[in-house]
Amino acid sequence: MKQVVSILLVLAVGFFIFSALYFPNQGDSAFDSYGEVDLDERVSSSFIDKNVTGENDEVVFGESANLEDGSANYVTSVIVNYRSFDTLGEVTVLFISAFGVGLLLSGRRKKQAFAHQPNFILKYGARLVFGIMVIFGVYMFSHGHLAPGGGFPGGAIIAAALLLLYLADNDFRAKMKAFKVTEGIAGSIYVILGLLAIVIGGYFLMNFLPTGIVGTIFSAGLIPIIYVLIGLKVGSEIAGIVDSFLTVEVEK
Amino acid sequence: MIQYLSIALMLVGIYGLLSQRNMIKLIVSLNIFEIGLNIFIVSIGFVKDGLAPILTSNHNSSALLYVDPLPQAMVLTAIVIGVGITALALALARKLYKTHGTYELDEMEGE
Amino acid sequence: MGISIGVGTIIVGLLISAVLAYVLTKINKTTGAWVTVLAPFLALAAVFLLRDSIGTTYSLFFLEFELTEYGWFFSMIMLLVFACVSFFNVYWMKKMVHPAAYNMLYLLALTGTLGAFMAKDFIGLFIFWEMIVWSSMFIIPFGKSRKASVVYYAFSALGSLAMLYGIFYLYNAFGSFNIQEVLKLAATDTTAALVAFITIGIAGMVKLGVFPFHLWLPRAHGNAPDTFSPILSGGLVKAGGFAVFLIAVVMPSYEAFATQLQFMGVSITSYIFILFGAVSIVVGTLMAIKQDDFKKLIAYSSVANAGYIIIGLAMTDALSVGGAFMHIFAHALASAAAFLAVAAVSHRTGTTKMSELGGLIHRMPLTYLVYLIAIISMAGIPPMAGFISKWMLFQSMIDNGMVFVATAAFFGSIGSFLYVFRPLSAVFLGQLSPKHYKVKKAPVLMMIPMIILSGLTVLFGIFPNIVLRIVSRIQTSVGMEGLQFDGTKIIGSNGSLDPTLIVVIFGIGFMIALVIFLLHPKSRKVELMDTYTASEFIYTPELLHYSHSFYAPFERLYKNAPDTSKWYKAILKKVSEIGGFVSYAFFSSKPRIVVFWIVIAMVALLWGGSV
Amino acid sequence: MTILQIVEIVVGVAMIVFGILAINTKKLINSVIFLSVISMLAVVSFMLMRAPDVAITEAVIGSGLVTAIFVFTLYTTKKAGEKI
Amino acid sequence: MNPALLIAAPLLAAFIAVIFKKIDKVVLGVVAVGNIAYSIVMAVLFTGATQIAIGGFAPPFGISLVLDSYSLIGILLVNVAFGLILLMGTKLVGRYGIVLAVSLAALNGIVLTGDLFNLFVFIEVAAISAYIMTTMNKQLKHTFNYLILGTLASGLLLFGIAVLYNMFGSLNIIDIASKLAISGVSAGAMVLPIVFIFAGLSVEAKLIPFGGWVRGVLKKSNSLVGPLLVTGYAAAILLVFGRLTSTIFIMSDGLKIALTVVAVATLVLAEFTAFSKKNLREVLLFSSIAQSGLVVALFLNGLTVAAILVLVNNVVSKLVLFALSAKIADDTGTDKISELKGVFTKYRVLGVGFTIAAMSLIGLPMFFGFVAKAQAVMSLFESGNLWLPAVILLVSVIEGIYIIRILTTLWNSGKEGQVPSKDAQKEYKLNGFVKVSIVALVIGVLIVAAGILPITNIKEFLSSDFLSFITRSMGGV
Repeated sequence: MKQVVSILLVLAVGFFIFSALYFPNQGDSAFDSYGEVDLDERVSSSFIDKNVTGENDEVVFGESANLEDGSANYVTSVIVNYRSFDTLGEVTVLFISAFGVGLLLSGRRKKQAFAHQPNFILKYGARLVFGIMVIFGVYMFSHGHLAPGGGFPGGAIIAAALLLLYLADNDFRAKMKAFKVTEGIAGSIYVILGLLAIVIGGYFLMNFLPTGIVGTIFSAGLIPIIYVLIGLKVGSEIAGIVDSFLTVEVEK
Repeated sequence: MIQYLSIALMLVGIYGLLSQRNMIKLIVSLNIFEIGLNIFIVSIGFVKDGLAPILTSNHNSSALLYVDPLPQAMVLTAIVIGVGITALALALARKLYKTHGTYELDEMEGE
Repeated sequence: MGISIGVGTIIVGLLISAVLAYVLTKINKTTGAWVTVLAPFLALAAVFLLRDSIGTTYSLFFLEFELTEYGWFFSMIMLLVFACVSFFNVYWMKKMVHPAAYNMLYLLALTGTLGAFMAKDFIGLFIFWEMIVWSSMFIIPFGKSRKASVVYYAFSALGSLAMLYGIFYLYNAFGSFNIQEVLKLAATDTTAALVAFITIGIAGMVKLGVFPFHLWLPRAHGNAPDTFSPILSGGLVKAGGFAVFLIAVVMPSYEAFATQLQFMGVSITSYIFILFGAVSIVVGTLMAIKQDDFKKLIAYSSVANAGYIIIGLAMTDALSVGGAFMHIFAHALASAAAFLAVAAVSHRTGTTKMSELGGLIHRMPLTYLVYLIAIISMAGIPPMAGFISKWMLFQSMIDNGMVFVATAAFFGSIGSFLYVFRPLSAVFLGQLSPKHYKVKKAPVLMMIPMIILSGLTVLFGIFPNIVLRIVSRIQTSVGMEGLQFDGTKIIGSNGSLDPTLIVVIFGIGFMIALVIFLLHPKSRKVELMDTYTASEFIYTPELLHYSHSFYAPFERLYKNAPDTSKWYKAILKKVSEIGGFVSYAFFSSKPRIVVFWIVIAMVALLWGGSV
Repeated sequence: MTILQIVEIVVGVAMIVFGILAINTKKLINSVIFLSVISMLAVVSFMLMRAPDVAITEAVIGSGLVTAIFVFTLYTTKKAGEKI
Repeated sequence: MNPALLIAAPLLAAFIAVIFKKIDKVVLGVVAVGNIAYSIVMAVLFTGATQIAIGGFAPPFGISLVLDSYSLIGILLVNVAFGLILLMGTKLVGRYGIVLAVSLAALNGIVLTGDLFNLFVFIEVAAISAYIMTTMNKQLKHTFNYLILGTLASGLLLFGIAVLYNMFGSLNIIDIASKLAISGVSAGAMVLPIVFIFAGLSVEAKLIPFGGWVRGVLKKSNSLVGPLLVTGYAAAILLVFGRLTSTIFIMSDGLKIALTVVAVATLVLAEFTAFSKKNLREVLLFSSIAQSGLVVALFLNGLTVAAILVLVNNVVSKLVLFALSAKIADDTGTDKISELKGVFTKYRVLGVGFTIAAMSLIGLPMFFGFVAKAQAVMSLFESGNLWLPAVILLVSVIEGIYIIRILTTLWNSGKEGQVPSKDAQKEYKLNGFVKVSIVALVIGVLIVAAGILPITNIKEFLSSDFLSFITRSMGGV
């Protein structure tokens, strides 16, 4: 009975959503249907041409230089430059929820013991993979402005590497204090950079470093720096979460 | 097409929230809802025959047709927020499990 | 003195003395209480002296006052009551938990009434009106009941918020807060007049305690501290008369509703008000007869008397309005005196339950006399002031041919004999309860105000024209016909009344009765417990008390009449139940239930939006 | 209808089916696994919509990490001797 | 003056505090005081409405903060409320200093931001901090409930925002509003995003039937979390409501009626519920839900000024009432009204503060609440609405009844039917109530002052532009 009611309700909501979005009864719904989007009507067209602050017609990979934003990856340029403030909020979300998880699952903790003792090969193999993963993660967040990826997945990969160590070695326990310090410092530098921008350029979180040629590694001004900070921060936060979840409270 | 299905996936998530009373199931439902929402948002930015929004040596000019990067940025944010909330919810669930010995909300004693 | 006395000065003075009373009471309780005695007296003198400057406007910071004829009249009544009652405060200081707060709030209530009567604009009126409400609301729980204060506030809030609705409605319609101006304008617009009449009328009815808003009276009056009951009954309640006067007379309601269906010489709207008045006379009388508690009895009698007042005001002819004013005045004096007598009794015996009292005439003869005069006036027997007002009201009713209302009014008058006689016999006559053998006379300071009030009642019963001339001037000041006099005679529509002559005749009759009484052989005194039945002594004095089941046969007649308080209780219970349901249904700790409501609401909104 | 559109529909329908399965299945661990499958399918759909950044993030964070902490939660709260 | 500092400073504080754990309370205190000072300075130096771009990208493209008299009121309210709550509940902060700092940043962000997606992010930050804070009450089941509902709500909000972005290609609120005006999108097309945004915000704004989480979470909350959620959070969310309704909510008649019905139903039903409750915090809780309903109803009818006044009154008086109630409950172990008879006879200053706040809440004249109520009723009359003032005034009667019930019980110790006496008094012991008393008293004085000032010339006040009135009285232009 309850299920039937739930299904009916959900169907009712679905009916209204679909009828409002795709079958408008009066005039045009103004809702662009899937794929039929004209970017020129959206703010994003300026993000693609990178002409929010100045005049710029075309960005050419490897040629255009000193634009308002030097990232070849448009998503990165939106995240770290045009809408950097959102990203600050976003890392705060992760920061605060990691902190909350830590608070909830606090107390003297020990690692959750697994039923099977991992063998030698697994143990040391994992360490090897750990190194590779960390390098990959660092690569990812330092090349966020050129290739897909960026700080968030990069940081998560580093955390995943740590997770691997946790799983592969029953005795392993990372030093959480170090992660806390990393996350705090990374976050602080992010905010301080933003505040510095007020002093230098008059706007909070402004990209005050010069941007090079689009498509080169040192091309996007602050973007790589911030993405590295985000990567470190996200990595240490997720590591904190993983640590909290992989440990249990010590019974008194 | 995927847009319609993403809305349907959101509705499946809401259905889960409506019908389930197990904490883990509720968190799963919430995640399903969020995934549906994320796909919906990305689909908003999709342009037919558009390129992935990255300048590369192959697609080296902004004059080409790209998909909208802004919804993608939004979704990136939404995913990370979702993880934060899921982690918090699971921590709560674990804590509650410890005191009540169950994940079923209806079986928990007290108010 | 450089300061000229004006309304502003009086209000500020009272506010300062309120603070002063608080501070002084903290230091010394009696000193503080004396402030509450002095302040009303000074204010009384000041307002009396302002008689010549009626019509002047005063301003105090942002508030504007205008001394009108009727404002002055009401203020005088109020100050008289406050001044007299405040003597009692001195004796009550030791009995209070918050004496300082009591004294302060007491004076604030006085300030509130004066401000309300003299306010020039509606905002001032409302501010002071609410000041009366909350100052008395905080005093009432110092008595026996916390609930009474909540009930009092509930009704008062209903009234004052109705009034607020009316005020803003009128402001929106006419762009002004000025009372006189707005009410004159409202009379030209039937809808606005109707809104004003109903909203402000409700405020007045609540304060007066007219049915169906009468329930707070017995609770508040019955449970308030003994010194505050006379204020409530004699003073604050009369502010309701003021509000009704504003919309019935100052706003010429007969003009405003001239286009309405006319009924017995008044418009249907006014007639409905009159009907409520009639009902409250009946209800008040019947309920008063039932009461065992002395204070509740007088409270219900106030309900009945409020009925007369509202009938008089709503009929809006010269005689009826004059009668209503006289009644406001007479009843203020009488009920204050009666409550003071109760307070004196309570001060000496510690109770106000009639079944526990009896025979106090031997111990407190003067109090007995005061009470006697008060109830005679309330019952409307010559030669007291209450008689004059009732006579005028009856005249007017018969004039307009209001048979039903007149019947109710006559019933009330006869019923009042019943209920005023009961406490008289139960408290003062009969045998003294053994508990009270050692009761002493009321203290001198208590006697002063009681005698003043009784004296005035008698005085204005004999020479009512002193008051009625003022009333006549009020009437002409608001643009209606004044009362007619001929020497000591009051000219009614179908006959005239010469109170002085009546007093003379009455005096002769009284003398004859006195002579007969004195010639009659003395009866032997029997003590209450000096009896036995079936050769057993009885030790419970209550059962032997002859006011026990005093009107039992009569009460049985209307035992099953509907109880109004049940209606309100039912409403509040419903509110509570809905609240409980909301809390249970919507504020669940189960996510799925709340999600259910969210989804339902969204479907409803989406549906509503697409309509 | 191009092949990509067919893939889109298949992925979408599969997600809904797995969604219903995840909600209605009895065992919690299955529920979590189905969620992980949905997440993976979402990655595919992101790729189809030319969103590589989102796809990578969803793969690493949404699919990997979330599943991991779900599983750890279930693992740490399982009763002795019970299989998750 | 860059308002971004109001957000950046608490965030920086939080990040620093995570490195140096020991100083988190100090940092939090400094930031709270700094934010108050900074917002006051901003209010004083305020010259005119501007949008401040973040990152140097002009408004429709980048994120911008809106600085106008509306958001100024918001930040003043939020920061001052936060500061006072912190002052009263310093001892309870414990390990939650970082969370509090983040929530302060988020609240400022919610009030200031002019960008829809940014709004979503800040609402999430605020919500997550709220989830974590409510774990302080040890009512984890209810926190879980809150978390699920809050997350669903922000999902709905995000859906609405996404639809709006699709329709208008922009996330900036002002930009969308201007595009709405030009493009002539029909009201029918706006129904879907409006309903989703409304639903999303209503969960946080606690409207019935959306805010089901609130009772469980707040009825046992301590004197830090409870007041913060009831005042700061409510203020921020309701102000967002106002900003959205006055800009992008182009409603069809049917939708407007439907939304108003929800708001008014909240007002009425929540007052009924408050009336039926016996515990101090629960009563106040439902009373603030009712006030939220009233504020939203006023916003929906386009009466921004009245709504803000009611909101300010509610925040200020609830701040005192809820903090004192929670304080009493923390120390005596109960907040059942009948078990707290005569508690104010010992703590008179507390009582006076409580009484003033309560009377302002009911809307008695000479208190700020009257000004708010007068403005609400008056402006409703002006807009030709005759039934809503009647509803507002009728529910004020009910509100008055339960508030007076509380006041008379808490001031008088005796049993029903007896004259209160000193002997019958129960002994109550409150710890460190001095700070609370001072705060309560100061706010009380402010309430009275703010209540008398406007009625000095009520006619001008009612007809004047309130925002200019406020800025004038704050010393601005």
